[in-house]
Amino acid sequence: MAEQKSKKVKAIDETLISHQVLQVPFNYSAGPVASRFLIALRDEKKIFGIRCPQCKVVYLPPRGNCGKCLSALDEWVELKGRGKIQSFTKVNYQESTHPSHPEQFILAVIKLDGADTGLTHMVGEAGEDELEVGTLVEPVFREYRKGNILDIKYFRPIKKGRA
Amino acid sequence: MARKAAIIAAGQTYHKSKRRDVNIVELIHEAVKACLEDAQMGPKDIDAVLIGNMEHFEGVYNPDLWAVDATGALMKHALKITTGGTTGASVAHAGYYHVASGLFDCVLCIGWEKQSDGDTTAGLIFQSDPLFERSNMAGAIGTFALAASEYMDRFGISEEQAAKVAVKNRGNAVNNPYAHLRRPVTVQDVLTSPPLAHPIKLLDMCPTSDGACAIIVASEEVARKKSPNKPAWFKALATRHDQPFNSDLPLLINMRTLQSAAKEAYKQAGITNPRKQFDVAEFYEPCTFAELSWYEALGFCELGGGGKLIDSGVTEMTGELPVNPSGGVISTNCIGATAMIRVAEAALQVMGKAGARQVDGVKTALATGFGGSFWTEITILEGN
Amino acid sequence: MGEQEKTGVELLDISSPANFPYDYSCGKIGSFFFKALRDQQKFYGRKCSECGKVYIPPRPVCGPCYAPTNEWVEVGPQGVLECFTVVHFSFLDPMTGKKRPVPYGYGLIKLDRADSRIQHFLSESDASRLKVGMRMEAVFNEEREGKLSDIKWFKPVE
Amino acid sequence: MSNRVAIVGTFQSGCEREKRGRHITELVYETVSGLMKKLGMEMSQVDNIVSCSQDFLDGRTISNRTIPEAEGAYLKSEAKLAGDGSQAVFYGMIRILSGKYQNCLVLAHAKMSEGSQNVIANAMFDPIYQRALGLDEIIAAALQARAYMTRYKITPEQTAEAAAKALTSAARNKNVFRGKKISAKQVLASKMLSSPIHELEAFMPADGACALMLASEQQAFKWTKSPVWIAGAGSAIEQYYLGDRDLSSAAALKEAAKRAYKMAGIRHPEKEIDLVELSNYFSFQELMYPEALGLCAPGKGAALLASGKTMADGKLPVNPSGGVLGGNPLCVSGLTRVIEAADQINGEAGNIQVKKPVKIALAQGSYGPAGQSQCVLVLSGDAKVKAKVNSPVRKKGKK
Repeated sequence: MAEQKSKKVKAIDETLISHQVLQVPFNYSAGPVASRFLIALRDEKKIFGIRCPQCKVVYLPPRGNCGKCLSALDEWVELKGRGKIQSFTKVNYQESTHPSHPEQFILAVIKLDGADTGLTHMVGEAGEDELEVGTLVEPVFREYRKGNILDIKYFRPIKKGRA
Repeated sequence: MARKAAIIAAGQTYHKSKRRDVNIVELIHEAVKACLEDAQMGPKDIDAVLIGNMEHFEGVYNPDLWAVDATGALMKHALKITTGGTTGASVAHAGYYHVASGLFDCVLCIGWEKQSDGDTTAGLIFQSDPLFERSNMAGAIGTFALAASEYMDRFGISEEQAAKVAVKNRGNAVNNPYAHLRRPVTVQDVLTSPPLAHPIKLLDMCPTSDGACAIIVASEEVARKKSPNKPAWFKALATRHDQPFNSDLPLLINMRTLQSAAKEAYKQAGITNPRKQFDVAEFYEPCTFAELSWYEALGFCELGGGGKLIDSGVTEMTGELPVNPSGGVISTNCIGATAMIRVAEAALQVMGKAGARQVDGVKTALATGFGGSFWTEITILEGN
Repeated sequence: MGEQEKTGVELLDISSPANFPYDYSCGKIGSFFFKALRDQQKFYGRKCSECGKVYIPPRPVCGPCYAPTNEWVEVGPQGVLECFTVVHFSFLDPMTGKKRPVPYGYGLIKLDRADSRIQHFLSESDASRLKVGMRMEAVFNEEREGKLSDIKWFKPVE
Repeated sequence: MSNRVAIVGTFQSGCEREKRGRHITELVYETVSGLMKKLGMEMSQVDNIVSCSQDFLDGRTISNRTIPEAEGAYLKSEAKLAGDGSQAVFYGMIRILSGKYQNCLVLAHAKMSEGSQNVIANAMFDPIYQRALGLDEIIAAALQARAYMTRYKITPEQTAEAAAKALTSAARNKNVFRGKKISAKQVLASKMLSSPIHELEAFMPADGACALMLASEQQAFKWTKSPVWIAGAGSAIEQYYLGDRDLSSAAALKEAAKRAYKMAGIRHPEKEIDLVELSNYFSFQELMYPEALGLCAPGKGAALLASGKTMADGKLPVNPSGGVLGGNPLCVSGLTRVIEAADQINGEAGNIQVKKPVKIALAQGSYGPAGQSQCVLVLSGDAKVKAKVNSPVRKKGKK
């Protein structure tokens, strides 16, 4: 205990440093729109967008209102579950915030067919070299799904013969 | 003063301790939508969007960015101003400055908090000084308990007198459909409610609420030509900050910032007899004792006379100067929105739109904001 | 429940436990103060070069004068209890992620020769045994590491 | 009522990777008292204060609760703008134009060494759809960089050139710590953080503070012989979700610049502006942002850089200070751009002063994932600059 405590005050060049960690278990309401989207991921392995009745934009991820005209959104559009990479990056550093702390992982903005905006998610089963802007991808769902965004395990390139 | 500016519309959410039916941005949007509907305006009519909250309560860094769809700020001038409990008033004042500057005609101001997504007392402990206060302080409850002990000792204020503030405000909240706690209480209820931190009991203290509030501040031209509501003009505003530690401040609860800000704002608005000249006041009273001491700081009575003033009934709905017809903070407290709700409620009173909580014939209304280390934001609004 | 009926959707919560580490520098002035607590069990306040007010917690500048503080003045270890409370409600301490043990007393103590007050724990957690105006003195921990909690608490002077 | 607002004094106390030896109050006091001394101004003469900081960076809810004494806010009006320092200048200007104040102290401070930058930045992403993916500022910028570079066929060598220019320029700037004479090749040899962004192409967390004083037209000459006027100001915010945006262009910056130009009466920015200080948190932004500012055609940022025009001795110097890559913390970075631009106008930029005369300078700040929120200020040393304030947003025909 004493040892653990003493870690909390470090001295650097005669300056005392107080080490503290803010620990709060945040628990966010997803709200009805995101809940419906996540439930469809969880229960049906389906990805839904939501259409603005005025602007006609199909938003992914779905949200309660259109940012442009502020219309309430409730017209759900089932997306085909395939799309194109708009941009991607391979992350080469480690951070506690990264999903399951892999050493390297790829994130991409993916525009699914039928949606007008892109979803940011991971890309798996492919190296960075195999990807480019425009690569066709499809979602891979987790076996045990919990009703969160990681119910999509990642997107993977559609290989010939599998499309 | 430069250009005149007025509040022409206000909107707020229904408040409760946990709004699971909306996420953060949907909660904000509820207030924005209500406000735009009140103004009969669309997002195109708005020049700028100003917003604020306290970020550690929800653990979202720069939530203004996430909320951009919900606020209608897309491609607009948008600023985030966060000053603690005073945030809602700081944002409302920023709305005034924006319009008075001549650069903007119609500014949407938003304050919000979704406290149930996080932990309020933990967030407030995180607000205290990391080296000198954090290990021992116990949120706002602890701070006001310290302040109340000093106040009671100095002026002989009783717990019964403080309890009367809760009775009055909770009674008023019955008339406010937006209030979080709408069940009236008695002095006995307050005195026998569970002790939180001596001498503060559960019913002496504000709740923690999820909620949001939005107002539109507009130029004179917009206010006169486009507003469906009677404008509530900014007559005076004043802000005061203080030294960093609560322990620096002599006679904590009497708030030298409030006294100093009142002096400036009263001078600007020509207020010499606040009890007569104000028709209504909305206080940011986090606890019962605070309302009593702020009667004094605001010159409604002499120093130490807050207890007698509540006894006299002057600040009741039927009194000479009703304080907190909305039910005040003791009935609803969504921190980043709270100070703006005070301004919005004062504006509704001036507009004559306060429904069952309306005070007759309001011309001049006062709103206070509280935050940080006993900081103040005062707003005086006026009709016609 | 009511909300579910209202929205017609099973409402989900997304849990996201926060863990934000910080290393706060005590700076020159804070380090001097905490080292004196640790090594000498003494309190030092910082005196304003203009108005002469002695500040504790110590700081580089006096707000009202906007003048630098330029002198260390030994204050305490006794003082007067000016505000106090006993905390009964249980709450999450973000520094540990756990509930802070209650009840506990804390207060604002004006140390002798200081002009501002210091906030800290009190030995008493029974409000009836505390009174504004009481003389108090600091009780130090055996093991000290250079932080405010090197002071165990303030107890009434017998 | 003041029709225009001037910067009448600036002060930088210098940024470092870590200022472990200093408490935030010590840092802010050093900075603000330094400015006051330079101006010969008493704190009692300061009307009000706008500070810029972030609760998450400072590890304190209400980050401005630490500094009221150190910044002189005792019984004064202070407002904390929790965004970028450039916006704090904009807001300070607005407060003076409102007629309530004659001057405004604007400061920004951050000690990023005390927090964990990527953990904090991750909290900027919404907890429902994005946070669990591990996104942070570097990753968001990398996604933008790839989209931009793909669309305009920009090579890694070209963005590395921008980093090399920035770091080499920063070597002459005494207020930053990361400068060194370096080649594009060396930049490309640094660790890949998140492709295509290398370590030397990304900003580095830093500690620092800076401040400036704004004054009304009536009061400006009381404090300086050479006020720098804020001739134009504009800001805008774009979509939050990266997939909502066209990441290959900076739409919010384009809009912010349009507003600032309208207010300043600038029609041909590439000809009328003498110097630019922009917030290059990442190297590709030094290519992309001049396009949004109308200094070159879309996709031509790399060609502009290669032409030498934006070098310190070129016709349109961009970031002679090295910009954010030289080593500025968040919040402070945007205010530093404004200070650098103002100092260049007054010939007070020391050994990074450009040779050409600078009359009109542009400063840009941003915050948020992939530059979501943008602010542009146009500064002018010309006393005959348009005396009337045009609204940056009001539509024509609206009286």
